[in-house]
This record gives sequence, C-alpha cells and structure tokens, in this order.
Amino acid sequence: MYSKKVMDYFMNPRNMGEIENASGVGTVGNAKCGDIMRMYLKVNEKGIIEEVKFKTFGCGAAIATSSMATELVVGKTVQEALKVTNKAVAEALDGLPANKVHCSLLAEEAINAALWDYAEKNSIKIEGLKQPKKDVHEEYLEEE
Amino acid sequence: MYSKKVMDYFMNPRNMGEIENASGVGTVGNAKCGDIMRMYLKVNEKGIIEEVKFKTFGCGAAIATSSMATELVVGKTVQEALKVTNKAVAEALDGLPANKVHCSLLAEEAINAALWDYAEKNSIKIEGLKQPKKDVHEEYLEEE
Amino acid sequence: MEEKIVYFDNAATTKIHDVVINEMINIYKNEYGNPSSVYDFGNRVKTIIEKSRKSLANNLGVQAKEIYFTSGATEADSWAILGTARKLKKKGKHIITSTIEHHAVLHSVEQLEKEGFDVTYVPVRADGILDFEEFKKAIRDDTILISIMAVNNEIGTIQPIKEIVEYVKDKDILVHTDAVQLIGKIKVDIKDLGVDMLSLSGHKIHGPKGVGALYIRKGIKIENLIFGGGQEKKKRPGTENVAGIVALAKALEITLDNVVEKEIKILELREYLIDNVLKKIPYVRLNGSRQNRIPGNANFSFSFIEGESMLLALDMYGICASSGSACTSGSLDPSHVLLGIGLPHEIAHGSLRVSISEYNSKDEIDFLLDVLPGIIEKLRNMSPLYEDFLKNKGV
Amino acid sequence: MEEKIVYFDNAATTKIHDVVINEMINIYKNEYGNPSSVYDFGNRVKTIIEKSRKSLANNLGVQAKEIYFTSGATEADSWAILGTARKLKKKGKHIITSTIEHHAVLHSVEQLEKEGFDVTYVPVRADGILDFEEFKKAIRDDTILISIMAVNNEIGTIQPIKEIVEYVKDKDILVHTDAVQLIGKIKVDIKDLGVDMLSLSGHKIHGPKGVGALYIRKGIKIENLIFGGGQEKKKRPGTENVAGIVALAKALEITLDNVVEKEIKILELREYLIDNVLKKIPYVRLNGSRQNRIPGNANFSFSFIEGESMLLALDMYGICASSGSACTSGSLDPSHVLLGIGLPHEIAHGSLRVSISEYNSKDEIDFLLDVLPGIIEKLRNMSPLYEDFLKNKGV
Ligand SMILES: Cc1ncc(COP(=O)(O)O)c(C=O)c1O
Ligand SMILES: Cc1ncc(COP(=O)(O)O)c(C=O)c1O
Repeated sequence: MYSKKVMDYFMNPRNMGEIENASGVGTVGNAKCGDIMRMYLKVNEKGIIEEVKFKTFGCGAAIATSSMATELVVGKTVQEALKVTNKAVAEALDGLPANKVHCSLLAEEAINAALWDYAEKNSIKIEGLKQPKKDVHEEYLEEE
Repeated sequence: MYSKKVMDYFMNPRNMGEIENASGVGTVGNAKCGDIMRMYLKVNEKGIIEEVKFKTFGCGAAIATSSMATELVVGKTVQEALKVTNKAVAEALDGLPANKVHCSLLAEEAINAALWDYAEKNSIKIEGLKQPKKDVHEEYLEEE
Repeated sequence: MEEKIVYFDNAATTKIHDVVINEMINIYKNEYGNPSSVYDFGNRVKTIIEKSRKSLANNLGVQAKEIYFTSGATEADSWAILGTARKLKKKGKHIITSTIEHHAVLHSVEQLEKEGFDVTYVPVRADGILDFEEFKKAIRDDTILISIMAVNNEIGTIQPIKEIVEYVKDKDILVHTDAVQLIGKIKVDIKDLGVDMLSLSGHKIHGPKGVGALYIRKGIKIENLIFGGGQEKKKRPGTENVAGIVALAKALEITLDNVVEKEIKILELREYLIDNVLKKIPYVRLNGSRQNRIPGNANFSFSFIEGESMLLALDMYGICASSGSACTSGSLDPSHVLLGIGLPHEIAHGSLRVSISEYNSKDEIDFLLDVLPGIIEKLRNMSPLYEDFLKNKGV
Repeated sequence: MEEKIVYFDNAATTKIHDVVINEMINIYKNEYGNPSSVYDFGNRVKTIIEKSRKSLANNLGVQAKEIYFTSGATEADSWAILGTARKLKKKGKHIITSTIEHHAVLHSVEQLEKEGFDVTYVPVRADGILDFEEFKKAIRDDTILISIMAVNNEIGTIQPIKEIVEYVKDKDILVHTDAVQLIGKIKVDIKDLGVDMLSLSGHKIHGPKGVGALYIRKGIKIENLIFGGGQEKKKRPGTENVAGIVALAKALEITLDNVVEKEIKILELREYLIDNVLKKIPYVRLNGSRQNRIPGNANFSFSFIEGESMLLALDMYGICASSGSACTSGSLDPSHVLLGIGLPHEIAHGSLRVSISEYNSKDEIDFLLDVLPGIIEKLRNMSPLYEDFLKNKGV
C-alpha cells in the first residue's frame, strides 16, 4: 500500500514533538475524518524557520506526511515554506495511494495554519498566506 | 445419471425390432418432445402375448424403458399386460432420474396403444383398455 | 515457503484448511467436467455437487434442496433481500433491518429504498445488541421482510434471532439473517433458529473466497438476481463453481469437527487477551457486550489514536488485525457499527479488532500483549488529542 | 490417477491448464489474506489481483479499470443487460438481441420484459449468422441496448459484432456482446471490436469454473446487480475470488500463447472430422456456416435419431460430446439455436456437437470416426422414424 519511504517516516517520524513557546502553532483536520495535525514552528528574527515539530492523530500517511512536511520547511524562510505544496510532500515520500492524497493536503494546510498563527501573533502580513479554513479536510472530500 | 440396469438395457436392448404381420402395433410420442416409441405385439389364440418387439426414437431412458416394457409383458395375457404400470417398468430398471419418469409412462402407453390396435383389428373389447391419447407425452408435461 | 505471520483477522478471512485445498486440487485436476453434461465424466461432477449440498445441509439441519450455492455472502445477502422484496412488492413495501448490518445488507436495502421500499433501521443498545423494544415498534402491517445479522462482524455481538422469529411467528413476515459470522462457531440448526433465509460464506470458515450459500426455506419463492441456465433449479444459474462448492461443504464439516472444544479454547484465549489489554493499557474500552459475543472476537477502542496507524505498527511485527471492517478500509468514515453503539468519532477511529481462530495459540496472544502497549504509547505520544487531554488534566 | 477419456466438449467446459492450477494452489496456501486489509499480508493480495486485472486487460486491449471480475459469464451477461436497462429505463425501453443467444442473455431480457421493457429477437439465417437486414429494421428511437453474442456456443457461428457497432455508431445505443466462445480462440482487441460491454468466462478458456469478467467501457455507468462492500470500485462487491481471478488472467495468457498455431491445428482437426463424417455417414448435415465458424466447433444433425442416446453410446467409449447445449440437458426442449436456424424438431433432436481444444489430437478424432458410424447405424436400426423412412423410400 505505502512506499518504503512512507513506512520509514511512519515508523521513525522526524521532528515529532512539541515546541515550548513556539512562534506559531497550527492545528487542522478533525476527529470525524480521523486526522488531526498540529504543527509547531520556531521562526528566528531573520524570518527563517529554525525548528518545526508536529503531532498527528491519524493514519500512517497522515503521520508520514506531517513528518515529511516538517523536514521540507525547516531551514526555509517563511516565504519559501509557503511554497511547499502537498504535491512536494507526496513526492518526497515517493508517492501516496490515491485515497491518501488528502493527508498531504492536510500537511500543507497545517504548515499554513502555523504560519498564520505566527503572523497573527507578530502582527505581520505574509504575502500569499491565506486564512486557514476551518476544516480543510471536509472540503477536500466534497471536491472529490 | 442412469442406473446400471438402464445402461444395460440401453446398450443391449432386448426385443428390439419389428414383427411382421403383428397382431397389434402402437406408436406413441412425438418428435417435438424427442421420444417416439413403437410396440409390436404377437398375441396367440389363447390371448397370450407371445412376442413383443419395439422401436424407439429417443433418449437412453426411452430406449431402456421400451425394452424393459417388452420383457414385462411378454408371456402375459392381454389382461395381465394391461396391469403393467410405468412404475413397474421404472422399478424393474432400478429407478429413473426424475426428469426421465415420463419415458416409463410413454412405454406404458405404447403397450396400451398396441393392445388397442390388436383389439380394434380383432373387434374385441378388452376390459380396462382406454383409447390411446393422441399425445400422452405432452399431456404429461403439462401436469408437471 | 511459510513465513511468520501472526494472523488475528479471522473475522475478515481465514486460513484454508489443508484438507480443503487438497479437495479443490482434486476437482481442478480430475473433475473438470461440466455438471450438466450427459456423459459420466460430467454427470459424476453433478453427483459431487449434490453430495456437498447434502453435507452442508446436514451440518445446518436443513434439507439439501433448501441450499443454493452463490458466489459468496454478499451475493446471498443481496439475493435474499432484493429477491424477496421484488417478489413481494405487491404485498407490502416495508423492510426492517438494523443499523449495524454488513454493507451487503445495508446497501441492498438502500437500493430497495430507491425502488420505492420503506426501510426501518432498528438501533442497537450500547452493548451492541439489537434494541428489542425498538424492533417491536418497527413492525408494520406492510412489513414483508426482516433482515438482521446473527453475529456482528466487527464487535462479535450475538443478535436475538430466535426471539425475532418467535415474535413475528404469527405474522406474514419473512426473516432473513446474515449468519456469516455465526456459522462455523457453533453447530447451527437452522430449523431450530427458525429463519426463512440465511446467508453464509466459505472464506470465513476456513474455505476459499468466492463461494457462499443462501438457505431458502422450502416453499418460499424469491425472485432471481441472476438469470441463465438450469443450474441450482434455475434459481441461481451459471456453471457451478464446483471446487468452491466442495470446499465450502468440506470447510464447514472440518470447522464443526470438535467445534465445542475449539471454541472453548478460542474463548479462553480471548478472555486472556481482554483481561490483559484492559489491565496493561489505560484509556481503553471493550466494544460490545463481553458476554453476548462470539468467542473469537475482541474489539477495543484506544482513546487518542487512530486505528490504521495501530494496524501498520502491528504489521511491522507481522501481526494482522483490523480496525472497523476490512471492507471499508480505504474509506475515511469510521465504522458505522462503532458509531451505532454510540461511540464518538474520535473513539470509533481508534478501534482494534482481534479475531481469533482455531489456528491461533497462546504464544501469539502473548506476543500481541508484548508489543501492543508500546505501540499505543508511541502513537499517543504523537497525538495532539493526547497532548490536549494531558494538558486539560493538568499533567 | 489419470483415466482415459476423449474430451470433445470444450464448448461446455475445458481442462484447466496445469500452470493455472499451480497458481491457484499458491493463492490458497500462501495468499489467503483479505485484499481489503491494511497489513501487508492482505494488501499484497490486492496487488496480486491488480496484476491479474492488468494482464487480462492487456490481453484484451483495454484498460485495467475497465475490467470487473464476476462469478462467471452468466452473472456478467445478467449484469450487463439488467444493469444497463435499469439504469437507462428513463431514456428508452427497447432492447435488441438475437434468437440464438445463450440463456444467460435470453432469460435476462425476458426478465426485462417483465419489468416493462420491449425486446426484439432478431432471427438468424439458415447458416446461423445474424440476419443483418432484420437487425437494421429492429432499431428504434427508444433502443437503448443491443446484446448479440460474438460466437454461438452450439454451432460456433461468428456474429458480425464489428458491423453492428459500426452500424449504430452514430446512435446513442450501447452494445454488449457475450464473447464467452470467442475469447481465447483469437486475440480479441476489444477496442477494435468497438463494443461497450463484453462478457467472458474462465472455464471456457482452460481456467476454473465460477469466475468471469465483464468489460465495461470507461465512462459507461450501469446499475449494480449485487450490493455490498467496496470491492471492484463498489460496482461488484463481495470478497474477491482471488484464486479465480489469478487463474482467469493466467488461463487467458496461456491460452493466447501461440494461439494462431493452436487454432490452425484445431481447425485442421475439425475439417478432417467434418469431411469424414459427411463422407462416412448418410443423412447427416453440418449445422451452421462452415466458413464463418470458430475453428473448434463441429455440429452435426443425424436424421432419425435422438441426441442423448448418441451421447450415451459415445460415453461407453469414453468420448465426451454434447447435443444442444449442456445447460439445457435435463430439459426436453430441443435446442433453441437449432430451431433458430430452421431445423425441424426431429432433426434438431439428433444433433451432436464436437468441440475441439488444443488438448485434442488427430488420434482422438480418428477414434471418434471409428466408433461413430456404428453408433449411428445401431440407433437408426432402433428408430421407428428410420423404419418409416425406409418404408416410404420403398426399401
Ligand atoms: C457479516 C458479513 N456479511 C457478509 C459478508 C460478505 O461475505 P463475502 O465476502 O463472502 O461476500 C461478510 C464478510 O465480508 C460479513 O462479515
Ligand atoms: C455463450 C455463453 N454465454 C454464457 C455462458 C455462461 O457462462 P458461465 O458458465 O461462466 O456462467 C456460456 C457457457 O455456459 C456460454 O457458452
């Protein structure tokens, strides 16, 4: 079902955990759909994401995509992080089964939500950043 | 499907053939249903059936039942022959598959038809003998 | 090449008995004739089928002519429900089922709704047993069919089929039961159970996939689902799956052999598992009545974690188990059965079904008990729900 | 223990290729996991199924996702016909088929007649090929479906499917073909054939009984026949007959291997048989076009005798053949196909179908040619019809 890479990131998730006094925290998804992702960001004064941590309630793909997403954004500027798409996450994991693509979308949204939180807390406007939808997951499902 | 006895009477039919100048000949069944039986009887002056022969167009059961019927009536009086039922024919063959029971009925009717012919030719009335139905076979099918 | 797996998903499908495989091989190699043929090489295959039908019927306490072979229980359920309703549509338009049926039943009655029938879905109690009062209230003058499963496939709860039959015995209502998860667990006497129709499946009783049967009580006429030649008295045409039929009958025979001893052993394993899981792991619940459940089934909900990730982690140890039902995997909905017994979504998502068969051992249960607590802990540590829970608790 | 039978009933069913049996054994022994399960032991079975689907699709020139596995061609035919008509009932109520279809098609359209549809049965010519002029006349504005078989199972005649598709290509009419007797005889490219739906069966191509497939062209939506879980994209639910699916794909692959050479050999055997039967036995006719027929089929009518007795007599020599179709044995009606080509009842009753496969040899044909004349003569001598005939001729 899953690629070796997905299984690796599921079994040995990188950057799992919390960040105390994070610059931004975002939580997306809902229990109804069975996936909740939370992202913690630490952004330094140069606007570079120094540290990312995640916590995820969800399937193997949800855990792997969140972990992969943290790796893809760490070290990047906020602007660069915004450009990390769900496709990039899925590709970095050597692909996802069709019915699990929504997990990568959720990871993208989690990053976005954490950045939104960071922007709000610091009253800064980040170009291209959209307000997190209340429930990205369900909307995705309807589109299907 | 068939008992050993049926197969034996099918492969080695007893009394197959014609009787020249028969005392009575009866033909029953029709090509539509796939069975036609013809019985030849030779009845002697004492009213005893001295010889019986048959010809049959039909399935294995049709051939075996006609053959068995000839054996069951030969040597009998006309009255006794009338009492040979289809059940007796089927039993003598160690039974018939459910969908082949009509063959034994046809054999009974063939004997009856030959006796009717004998009675008509000799202008005698045989107690219990009924005029052969035009098409016993089809009627049976409708009853089913 | 036998590999080491620890197979705890016997409610999804089962290992085929070796004897059953050998019987199939014999059919494939030596008895490939067409059962409908005149010559002995075909005709004797008909005899083989009828012997199997007789054996299956004997083991179910019914007559051979009341058994119709199908391609599985999904077909049997669909046939029983659609065939009965379509046949009786002039008599009535109301059908009763439960909220925790298998999709083969649920989606069949949904189809009937599209065809103009009215369906009542009777709820179950928190313990996963049919709410009998609600069931009684559901009965109407135009009710033609009741279809309630004998044993639920996810939580193993045993439904009161005999009571249902008893309750409607003076009414002109047909009763069908999906007995897929019951057959093979005890010796079922269908006449005693009293239902009019009953579905079963080969691969749940150590037979192959793709074969099942529908029992239809003598005298009951339902519409065909499939149309064609003269097989199965024209009611279920199609060249017979001979190897499957032989295997189904043989599988039931072998599975029922010493069934009481086997089920006692299975029950002991399960009770040992449940006791230890409840003892070793916090924030867990057993789903469904502990008493009124089939011996081989244990179904837990572990709070704060999601089922699939648990299964994947178990799979790393070669342990096969399930979450919800196998048929709905790939879907995002949590089990309708767990929601049906009143679980909230996030709890329903964290379920684990361990289904035990005669092929399992105590060592295997111990192995599961060894690895499971660590897996649960690891996943909880990853879970934002657990994080929130601990914070709220003030930890 | 191999016994000596001479098997000439390959249109009824076929010997399973050894390789196919071995593949099934492997599935039964080692791959009994549920394809819908999360863990690898189940999930890898899903991969096995998808590999088989791909292989089957490749060998038919279509996409994997256009293949749906069924319990056989009877189900596939029923599904295609009932599923299409019920789906499109608001669009139109008229269906076209032929008088010589298999009962899986005929009884399905009869069911549709009961559901309010209108069916036209296009006749065939004396050579057993569809009367194309009548076919053209049958088309109406409200025609929604045409179901015509690719090759007839009794007389082996090849029907003009491509021409049918071509003729209605500008019309909004779906075309289904029962290709059970075509598949495996040549490499069929369904895209080239152009039909919208096509049925096939495993046991006619040296695979097992109880598995088949329906090709449904991408984009076409038909109603389910069976309702349940998520298998086959929810269109044909039920736990998959994994061994059957693997076997079906493998059987087609092996059967198509060197198919041209095989069929040339088969054709030579058949022509040799026909030449000699017509030469050695009087009052015989070949049923169906000699040119437009599938290589393995020969169908004779011997005047004055009935088919079953011929088969029984042949069976005494271990020769397996058929009369009419196997499915209607036990019935008293003569073949609707032979009546359909205009034979009178008594001639239709005396038919013999010899269907040849790659496993037959010239020696076997010679053996048949040795014993058949004697059997025919013996039965004719027993026949009152022959007696009358000879008397009328003045012999
Ligand atoms: C309760 C129940 N009913 C029906 C089915 C369907 O059976 P099958 O897989 O034979 O179609 C299953 C298993 O999948 C089941 O557990
Ligand atoms: C032309 C044709 N269609 C359909 C069928 C039915 O196939 P199955 O036996 O797989 O149901 C057969 C054979 O029985 C056939 O020859």
